[in-house]
Amino acid sequence: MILGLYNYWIVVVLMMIGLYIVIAHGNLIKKLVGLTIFQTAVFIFYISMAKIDGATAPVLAEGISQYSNPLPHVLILTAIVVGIATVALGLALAVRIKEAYGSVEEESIQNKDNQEC
Amino acid sequence: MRDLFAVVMMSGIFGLLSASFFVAMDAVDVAFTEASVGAGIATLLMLTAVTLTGRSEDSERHKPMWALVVVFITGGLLIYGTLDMPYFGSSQAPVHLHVAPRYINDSMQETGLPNIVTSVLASYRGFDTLGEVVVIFTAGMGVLALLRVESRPGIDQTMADTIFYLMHERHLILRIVTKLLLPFILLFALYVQFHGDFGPGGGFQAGVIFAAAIILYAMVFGLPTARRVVNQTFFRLLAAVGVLLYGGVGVVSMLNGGNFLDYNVLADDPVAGQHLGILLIELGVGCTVASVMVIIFFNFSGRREFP
Amino acid sequence: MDIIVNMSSALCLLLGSFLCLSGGVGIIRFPDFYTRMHAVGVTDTLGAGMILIGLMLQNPEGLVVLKLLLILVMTIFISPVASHALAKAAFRNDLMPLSDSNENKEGTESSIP
Amino acid sequence: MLIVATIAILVVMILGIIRGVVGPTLYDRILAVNMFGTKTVLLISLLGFVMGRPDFLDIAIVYALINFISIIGVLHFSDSAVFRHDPHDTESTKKES
Repeated sequence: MILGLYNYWIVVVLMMIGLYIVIAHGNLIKKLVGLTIFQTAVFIFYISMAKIDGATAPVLAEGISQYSNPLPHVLILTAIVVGIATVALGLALAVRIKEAYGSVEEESIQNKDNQEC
Repeated sequence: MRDLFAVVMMSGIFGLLSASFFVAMDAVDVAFTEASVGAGIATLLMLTAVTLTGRSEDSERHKPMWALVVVFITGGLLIYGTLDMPYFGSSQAPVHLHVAPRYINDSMQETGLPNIVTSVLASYRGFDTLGEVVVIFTAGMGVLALLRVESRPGIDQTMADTIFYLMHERHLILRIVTKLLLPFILLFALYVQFHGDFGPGGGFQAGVIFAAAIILYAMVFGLPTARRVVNQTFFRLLAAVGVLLYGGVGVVSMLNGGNFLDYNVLADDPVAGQHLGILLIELGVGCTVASVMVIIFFNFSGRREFP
Repeated sequence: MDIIVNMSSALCLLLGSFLCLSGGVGIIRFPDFYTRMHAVGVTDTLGAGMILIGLMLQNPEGLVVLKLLLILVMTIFISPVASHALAKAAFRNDLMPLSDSNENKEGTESSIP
Repeated sequence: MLIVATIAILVVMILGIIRGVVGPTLYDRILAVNMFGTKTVLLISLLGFVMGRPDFLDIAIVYALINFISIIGVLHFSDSAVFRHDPHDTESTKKES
């Protein structure tokens, strides 16, 4: 019966992949890719919670009695668009960092900072 | 993978995959959004950023051991936490017992829209959505503040001519097909915008599709040509007008004697009022999302062409 | 009448899946980029078209058929154009086709300066 | 029959992912993404029929359009000067192969 929880395990694995990329890689762009993977894991978590066996999409139609839960869909729908806007902001910051420091690697940015102080 | 280009390509595949997963999970609206955002715009933005920051990652690594330890501990704790969660697909999970039945059973009488997601998005949780739209607007303004390049009209003109000539020589087939497809894409965006009440779709998706059409034009015909076609100032204005429209609907409903964003008072009949309110709000959302996406893309690639 | 429609729909679907599968085998097995692109570009269009026609026969009803038709037209437009653009970009960026005289395997980018 | 076609498409998608991961050159990856996109369009239309609600084909249309746009975008950027004269270009592709 414990296998009925497999959707959460998939989510956890994806999330951990994202987390690993964020903390183990020095490149800022790659960190942002990791962040989007993490984000998608959260989306999948919500959407898989909304699923009910034998139900269909929450658009009313004739002859269907059971619908999936529409509330998580609403939350995630807005979250996706907000997510891309914030990722774009992060990319813009990375581009500016590249222009200011000549690199997007965490270590060389830190080295430059230490030299200037 | 050390080649960031390949990383971005794989993340595009990941976006496509997750969107088909959403379709399988009955979340058609979410799949719609993920389709237009995750697979299209996100990949393009990442690619632009990669061209701006350099393609390959530094080879030096620092201590992946600690990262692995942290990741495994967190993952273990999270999996331990899932043991108390309701089973996948069970209809007795706590999520499905509180507000969801009310939305499913009553939204048809209260708003008259068959798409429950749209009615929840724009009517029951309208305040939430207002917040999200403001966040998107703020992000767009942030990108504008960080990456804005002053356009130089003289250079733009010559650049436009050379790029136009090059494009004419090199991408003849591409140009013709793009010209054929563009009206359909714009028409389809409008369809998604106004059909969102009845099927999957709505302001967020329509805005992204609209922006994607303009981005396609900008890529095939060159940025300066696109700058001459779509006015930047107009888009900045439009982003603000969208948010203003949303807030304005709320204020009007307050002036009519209801609560903020209570559409029942917008018309004589509550259902007609709901219809009007949802339509206007979706329009506002669509305007803001489309123009913010266009602003983000134009500033990124403007920075690329005129550093 | 009904059984004819059903049979032809099944036939179209099977043919489409077969074409898609052969494209998939092609993208794995072929030696260099251009042959792979040939495998995918050709089978993609016809396979997708076959599957869409099969689906159309499954549900002969107004709006659904119209939408499928739209997808079909777009696939027919888009897929060859994308392949064309891809091949052209690859060729312009000095990716040489694998030939007998040319020794490099796996279609790696040739080292023309 | 629908199920057979769906499974075939899924298998092809897996093959496409393999080519995307292995792909020695950049263009192999772009090709894999392109193929994956068309297969996703087919998968979504098939899933609509399998689940018995074929009125959600709008998503497939969006896919077809967005796929085209992203492929054109990727090619546009891969043409740009940054990629062509990148000193790591050939080196990095060789490292992976």
